[in-house]
Amino acid sequence: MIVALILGFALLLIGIYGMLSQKNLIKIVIGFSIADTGTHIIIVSIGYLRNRTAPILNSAVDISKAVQQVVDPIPSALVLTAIVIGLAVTALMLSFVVELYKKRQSLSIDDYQELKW
Amino acid sequence: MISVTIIIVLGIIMIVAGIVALHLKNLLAAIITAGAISLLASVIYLILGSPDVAMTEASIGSGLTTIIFLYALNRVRKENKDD
Amino acid sequence: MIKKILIIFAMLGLFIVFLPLITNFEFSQNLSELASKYVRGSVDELNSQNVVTSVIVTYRGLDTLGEVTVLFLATAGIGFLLKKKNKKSKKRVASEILQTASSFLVALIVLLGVYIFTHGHLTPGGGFQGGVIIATAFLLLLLSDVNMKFNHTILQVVESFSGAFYVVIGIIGLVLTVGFLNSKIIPLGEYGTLFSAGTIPIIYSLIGLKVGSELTNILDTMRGE
Amino acid sequence: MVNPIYIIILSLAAGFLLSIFDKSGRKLSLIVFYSVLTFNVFVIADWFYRFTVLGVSTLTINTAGFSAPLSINLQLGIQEAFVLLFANLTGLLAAIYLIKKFKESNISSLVLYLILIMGVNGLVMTRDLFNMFVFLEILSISTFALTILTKNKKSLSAGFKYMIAGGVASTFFLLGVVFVYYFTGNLNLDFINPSDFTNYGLIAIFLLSIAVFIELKPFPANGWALDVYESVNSGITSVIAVVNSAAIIFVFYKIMPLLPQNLLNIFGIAGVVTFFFSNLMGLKQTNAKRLLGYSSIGQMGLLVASIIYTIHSPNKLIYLIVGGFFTNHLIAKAGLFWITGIVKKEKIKDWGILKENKFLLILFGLLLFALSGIPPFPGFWAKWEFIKLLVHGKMFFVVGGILLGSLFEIVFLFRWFTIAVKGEVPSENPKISFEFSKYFSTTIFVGITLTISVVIMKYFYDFNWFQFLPLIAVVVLYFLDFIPSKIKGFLSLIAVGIYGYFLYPFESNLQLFFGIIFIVGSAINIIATLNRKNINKGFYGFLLMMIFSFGNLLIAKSYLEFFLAWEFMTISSFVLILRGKKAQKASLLYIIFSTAGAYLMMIGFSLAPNLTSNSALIIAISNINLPILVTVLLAIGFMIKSGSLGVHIWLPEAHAEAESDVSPFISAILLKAGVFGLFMVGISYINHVPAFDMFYWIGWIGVLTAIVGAFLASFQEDAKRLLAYSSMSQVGYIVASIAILSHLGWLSALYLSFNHMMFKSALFIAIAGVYYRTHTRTMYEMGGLIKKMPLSFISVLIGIIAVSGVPPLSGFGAKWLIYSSFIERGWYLQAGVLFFASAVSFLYLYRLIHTIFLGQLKYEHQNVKEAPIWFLIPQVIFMVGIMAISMYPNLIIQPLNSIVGNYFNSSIIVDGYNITSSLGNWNGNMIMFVTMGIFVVPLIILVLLNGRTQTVKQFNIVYAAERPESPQTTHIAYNMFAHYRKALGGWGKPRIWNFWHETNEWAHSLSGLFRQIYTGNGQTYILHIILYIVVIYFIMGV
Amino acid sequence: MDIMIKILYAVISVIVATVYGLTLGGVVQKIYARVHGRFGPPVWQPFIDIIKTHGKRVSISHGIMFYLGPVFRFAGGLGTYLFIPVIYGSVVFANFSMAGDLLLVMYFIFFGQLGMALGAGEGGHPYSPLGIARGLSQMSTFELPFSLAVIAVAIQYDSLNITTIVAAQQGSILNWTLFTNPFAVIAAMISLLGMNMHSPFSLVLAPQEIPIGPPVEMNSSFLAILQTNRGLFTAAKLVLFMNLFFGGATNLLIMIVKTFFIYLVSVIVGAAFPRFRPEQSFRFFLKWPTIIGIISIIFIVYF
Repeated sequence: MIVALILGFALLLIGIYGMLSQKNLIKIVIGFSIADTGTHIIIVSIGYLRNRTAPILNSAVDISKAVQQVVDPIPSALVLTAIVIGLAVTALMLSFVVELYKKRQSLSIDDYQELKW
Repeated sequence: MISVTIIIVLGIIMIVAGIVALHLKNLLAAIITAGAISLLASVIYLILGSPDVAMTEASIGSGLTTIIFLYALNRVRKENKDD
Repeated sequence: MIKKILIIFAMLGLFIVFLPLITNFEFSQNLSELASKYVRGSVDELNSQNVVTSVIVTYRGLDTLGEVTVLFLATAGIGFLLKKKNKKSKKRVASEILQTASSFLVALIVLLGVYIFTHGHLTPGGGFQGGVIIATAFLLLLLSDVNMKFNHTILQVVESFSGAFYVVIGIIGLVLTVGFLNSKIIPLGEYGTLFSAGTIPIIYSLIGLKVGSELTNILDTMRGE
Repeated sequence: MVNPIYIIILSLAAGFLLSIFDKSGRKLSLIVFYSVLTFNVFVIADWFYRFTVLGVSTLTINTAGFSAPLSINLQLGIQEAFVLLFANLTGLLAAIYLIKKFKESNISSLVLYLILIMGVNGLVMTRDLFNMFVFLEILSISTFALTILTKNKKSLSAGFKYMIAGGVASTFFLLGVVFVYYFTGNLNLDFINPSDFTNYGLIAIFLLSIAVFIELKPFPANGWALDVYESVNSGITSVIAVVNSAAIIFVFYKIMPLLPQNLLNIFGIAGVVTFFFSNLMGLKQTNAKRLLGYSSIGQMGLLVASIIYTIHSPNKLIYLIVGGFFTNHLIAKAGLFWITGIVKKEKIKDWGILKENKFLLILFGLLLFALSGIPPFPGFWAKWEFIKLLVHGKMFFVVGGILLGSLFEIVFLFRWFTIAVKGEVPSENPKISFEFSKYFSTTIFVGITLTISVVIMKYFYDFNWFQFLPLIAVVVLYFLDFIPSKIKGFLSLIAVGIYGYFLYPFESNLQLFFGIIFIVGSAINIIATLNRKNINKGFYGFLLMMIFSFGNLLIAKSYLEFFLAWEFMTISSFVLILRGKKAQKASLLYIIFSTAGAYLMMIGFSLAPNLTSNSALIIAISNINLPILVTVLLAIGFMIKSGSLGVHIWLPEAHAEAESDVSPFISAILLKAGVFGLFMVGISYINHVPAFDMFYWIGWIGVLTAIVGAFLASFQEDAKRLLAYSSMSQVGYIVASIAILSHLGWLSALYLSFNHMMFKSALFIAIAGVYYRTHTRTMYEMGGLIKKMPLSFISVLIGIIAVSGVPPLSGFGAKWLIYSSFIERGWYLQAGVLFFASAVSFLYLYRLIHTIFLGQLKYEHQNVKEAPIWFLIPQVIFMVGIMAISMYPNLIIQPLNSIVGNYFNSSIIVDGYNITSSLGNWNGNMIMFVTMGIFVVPLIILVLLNGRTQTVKQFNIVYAAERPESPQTTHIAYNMFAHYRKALGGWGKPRIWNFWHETNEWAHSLSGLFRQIYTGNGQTYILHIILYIVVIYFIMGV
Repeated sequence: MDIMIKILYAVISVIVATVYGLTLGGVVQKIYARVHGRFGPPVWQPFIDIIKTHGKRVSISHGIMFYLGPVFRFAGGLGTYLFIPVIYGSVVFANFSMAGDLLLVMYFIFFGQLGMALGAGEGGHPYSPLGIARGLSQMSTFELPFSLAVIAVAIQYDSLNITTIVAAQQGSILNWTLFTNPFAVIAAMISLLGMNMHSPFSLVLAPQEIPIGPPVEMNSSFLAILQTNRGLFTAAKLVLFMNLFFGGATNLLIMIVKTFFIYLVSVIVGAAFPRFRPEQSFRFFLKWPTIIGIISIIFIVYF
């Protein structure tokens, strides 16, 4: 499903663009999250095979021919992990944002440049 | 073919939503919009034959993440109000 | 200004990097050899309907253990970062109806969560999804009662022991010298039923509990006081 | 034998349960925590032992009851075990270091830390790409969270930058992983066939590798890392810099087989670029931890480059190079970060505090030396072999980048070191608090690095104890340091004697000759050091180290042995110079120039053909046809050491600022090491004369050194500085004479070397005595001391007569030989310039003796006494030596004639005391007697005729218009040759000094310019990363 | 016995040279006076001076080095002279020239200067070091052209042995270095002006600036020795120049004639030019004579 792939890359680029262009810390995290979603869509679409069903071998699928009937389970498995990890990272980032805001009362990334050179 | 059309429609909505989310001044709205992207993504996963992923994305990607975002925003605002 | 131009360059560049991946993309017609083995093995060796679950819990069990760990780390990290403040906030009382309704709902939602993670090997979903749903239940409680306090000890015990048991199940495999996280250490059961697929349902249940408690913890911490 | 997967299991279980344990008290959780970390170390150590000693084969661990690629498998081989051993050990020691923090802090910190270490173990062992991603995330998230172990604004913002950078990198890694799966249908490294990546399939591998590479902090996409290093708690920083980096570099190593060659090349260059630029930017850094950050990033670049460029080498070499860089960087960096945590001074300029704490200073010094790649530390061997490898591969740009980068590193590291040793103690918080745990970890690491050094020397190179001797000397004397200085001095004297005895049977007389200069000269000079009072910690250790390395130079049998001795010599002399009161800048200059020279020599030796015989290098080299490039490089290296014009600016500083009894060693003996080296180059050169007559130019440099040195000496106000420039000038003569490459020329060079050793030792010791009594080196502050220190005066008198070349003393012999050889060779203009230099030398010689000993005695010196006996003894010995060879020049000319006869046909005829060259003759003995006669006769006449002479007191100046009041106004000494300087006009400008000064300024400006890219803005850092990825992609050009 | 005869000859040689040198000084004083339009002192005035100064009642020493300074100085003069073969072919005037070559002589010149400088230094008078500083500086500058000239000579005759050099110039006046290597001679003669410290290079003794210069504190016998030396040393230098550049001498008369004219050159120049400032003097020597010296070497090597 090439459309999904394109969509995934588009979201990835939008997310990265958001990270690069937005000054607001929360928006940067939003950008990261969008990019993450994009990546996940890319992964899932890689695993897709035309006209096949989900890799759940219940009565709807002929078990002996399952290999010809289901989509690739591996990307799905990977994405599952990736989503959870994405959540973890996003949550941690947000807690950093909260703490940063506590210290300086600003959400602009430009205000956190005391370390340089 | 139907699925492709759905994906295209959803995709366009998602991309627009993505751009909008980044440009909204209102953070609350931005977070909700970003959450919507995830929600739509889970529909796409369903179409792509990955119900597991769809469930996960719906619950974690759009649900929990959005809530955490909102909590974070809430804390920031509270911090602001306190001072 | 220079930065803007550079950003545009960067984006253009990335676009060019990715472009060949899209333009040359071809969907394969058949499953890869590895995937085929998984599909077959899920039925033949693990007795699990949901291939994704088989892959996640057994074949790539180490990943999943890591995944749980990541979530655990995030919980710990957030807890470490956002230390509780003992500041009293303005009390806001939610309506009684909402509170009662939510208590009722919580039980239902938790039940749903449990269903999802125990049936991970049969239907879509599993420990993570179930865990999230459990956490949602507690979220409901948090939302309905702002002053709600969780018993952290219980949360912690659930979290810790579910994690530890997960590891212990893994070790059993090692002790029986069939390999870490082997799910065939108990009988595989009858295909398509709840008690099948070896330790997969057990592990998924533990994951569900762990994830549920962890996420609840995260939510509680993020909510702040 | 414990399955290493238990490391993961146990850490996880403990991690999960730790918060429960904590309910019953922190003690229990701490016990669990440290036990698990210790368990990890032991498991891996056990495996490492099995792999290395017992030769057990690589262990593969399958999970889930399936074998790879179906399930994820782990692998533990010798490489994994090596990396993990150090990672776990560092993890444990860092945890011990942080024990106080862990006691106080939230339990989460322990959990995070434990799982971080687990993540590293998993990351290193796993063979599955996606599993790698998971472990990478475990590692990253725990690290992110731990960055705020000490929570402040800085660490928070650094942590955030780190997170978003890490997030971007892992996104790319993930993309890479899935596309690898897409192209190969596999995720297991062992089952991925690199040839599956056709054309755009390479993008998958590109994404994968670039993500790992970004994690390795390449320049310029590494601003986030620097911020982390600067702001995060030292204990955690050490983990990030060392443990994390070790794991990630190993990931890179694991995926390397997948990478196409051109990408590898790009990464190799990028590594070198990183190394170069981070060290360049380190130049301007004033924050200690950020400085270490720069160094750390640089070292990672070097490590990457070394992995890439050694890939096709034999295993042993890879272990030595990569392993050497790896352990060196790891240990030194961790230790240094820990020390920054102990010292708690952000700014480098406040590090003078360290000298209050000798033990910590030693640790600091050792780690710093290790980091700078100084022998015997592993980095040295790695660098030596690596440069050799690169040179053989003709990768000269890479070599240049690495060595220049190393030089920058030397500059800032040693600047730091000199500040620590000599800097001012900051007024606030002038005490370093003591925490046993912190010291413990650091000490263990220093111990380990020393052990590894010994292992390398013993097992990789098979050096014998003689080569170890300089080190042994330091160690032994370190343990004897409680003994009073005098006794140590005597012991050292005995030690040098025994050393000389064992050294003695030389293979050639040239070695014997230099042996006498090095060993006997040193021994006599040691007598002067016996004047030291109290304990003098460390002095004799490094003195012996220096003397033994001189000796080892003579008997070195290979390039490496020679270079090793050379480096030992440099280091020991550096430390000795640094002991001087204000020697901070001087020693820094010295080490910078020496290192630059050493690097040139390193390249030179790498390019040199293999030795064919098993003789000492100085002999073996005669059969070796050194390419012209090698000759040039080696010659420059040696000329830097001998202070030739252009690279001499270290020389006056070092001589002047060293302690006054150290200066004679530097001038009289250390400079001769360079001379010895030049002889070595010359010996090869004369047997294999190349097309390009390089020694002609060396000759000119020597000549110009002589004249410029003489002029510079004439304009000094500081006695030791004057003598230093005089040494420079004299060594210029020697260098020029060597460059003649004729019998007479080498004869003169050797003769003058010997002479110079004697008279310059005597002069420096005499000045040392004067300084000891008057506490000043500024000559115009002295005067009239002849009445107070007559013996010193005589010594200086004889010394300056010998220097000036006035007959009848031995100096004339040198002059005679030199001019004869120059004219004979046809170097007429050079001879003219030398004549001029020789005439100018009278200026400074007279100035020296006049302003100190003659003229008006200062009031404050009315009560000074003669120099102490310990200063007088060596002077007397040298006086006797000078007089002996003046009167009986055959004593020295005969043996020298036979030495040089080995290389050239003799061109002089020695008949009795008469020495005849093709141009003229010289009869030292007769001159002596005639001179004595014509001196004594008028003296007797005068005494007889002038019996009524009365000696008057000071200020009774008969023919002055007024009776002078103060010695200050009467003693003409300040700026004595002002009119000469005026006459020289524009020629008198310190152009060379200016040149180096400008070079320095430029380097620092560049440093300042480049580091502007680190704006501190996290977003900019992300932009850097993205642009870096794009640029590398385009360079790779799929 | 051989050595005793040698010493005897040396003593004779020295006495002759000293007397000649002092007389020459007197003559030059006379010439100076006449040029200036005065009558001038008698030519034997130097001898009178020596005796007079020696006879001074007060003799003051500032220390051992001060005491030895004049001795050094005189020994330097003696040595310089004694290492030069004065008259070609003469046994009496061969001195100790077999002990060394031209280089020895050149370096022995420094012996006396250094010793004198040391003695004067101990005197403690500010003029002494001032004068010495000037003297040493100037010496270093005129040594450069002189050494270039010497090198040119050494190249020309392929020897540094003075006797050999003289021998090579025998036969015809055209064999003199003056004609075979004129540039070297010019350079050396300019150097000689500096060596003799006549105006315009009289920096050291510079009467109006630092009266007398280094020997300012020297009195009685010390001064007498210095005055004696002045005669001997002048003679030595002139003989050296004569040997190197003007064909040497085969008998005493030729020597006297030649050296007189050599000396006259510097005297005439001295009478004609006022004194340089120190830096002018240094710069002068480092410029023209040096260039000429280099030309002389190029000339002799390539032509």
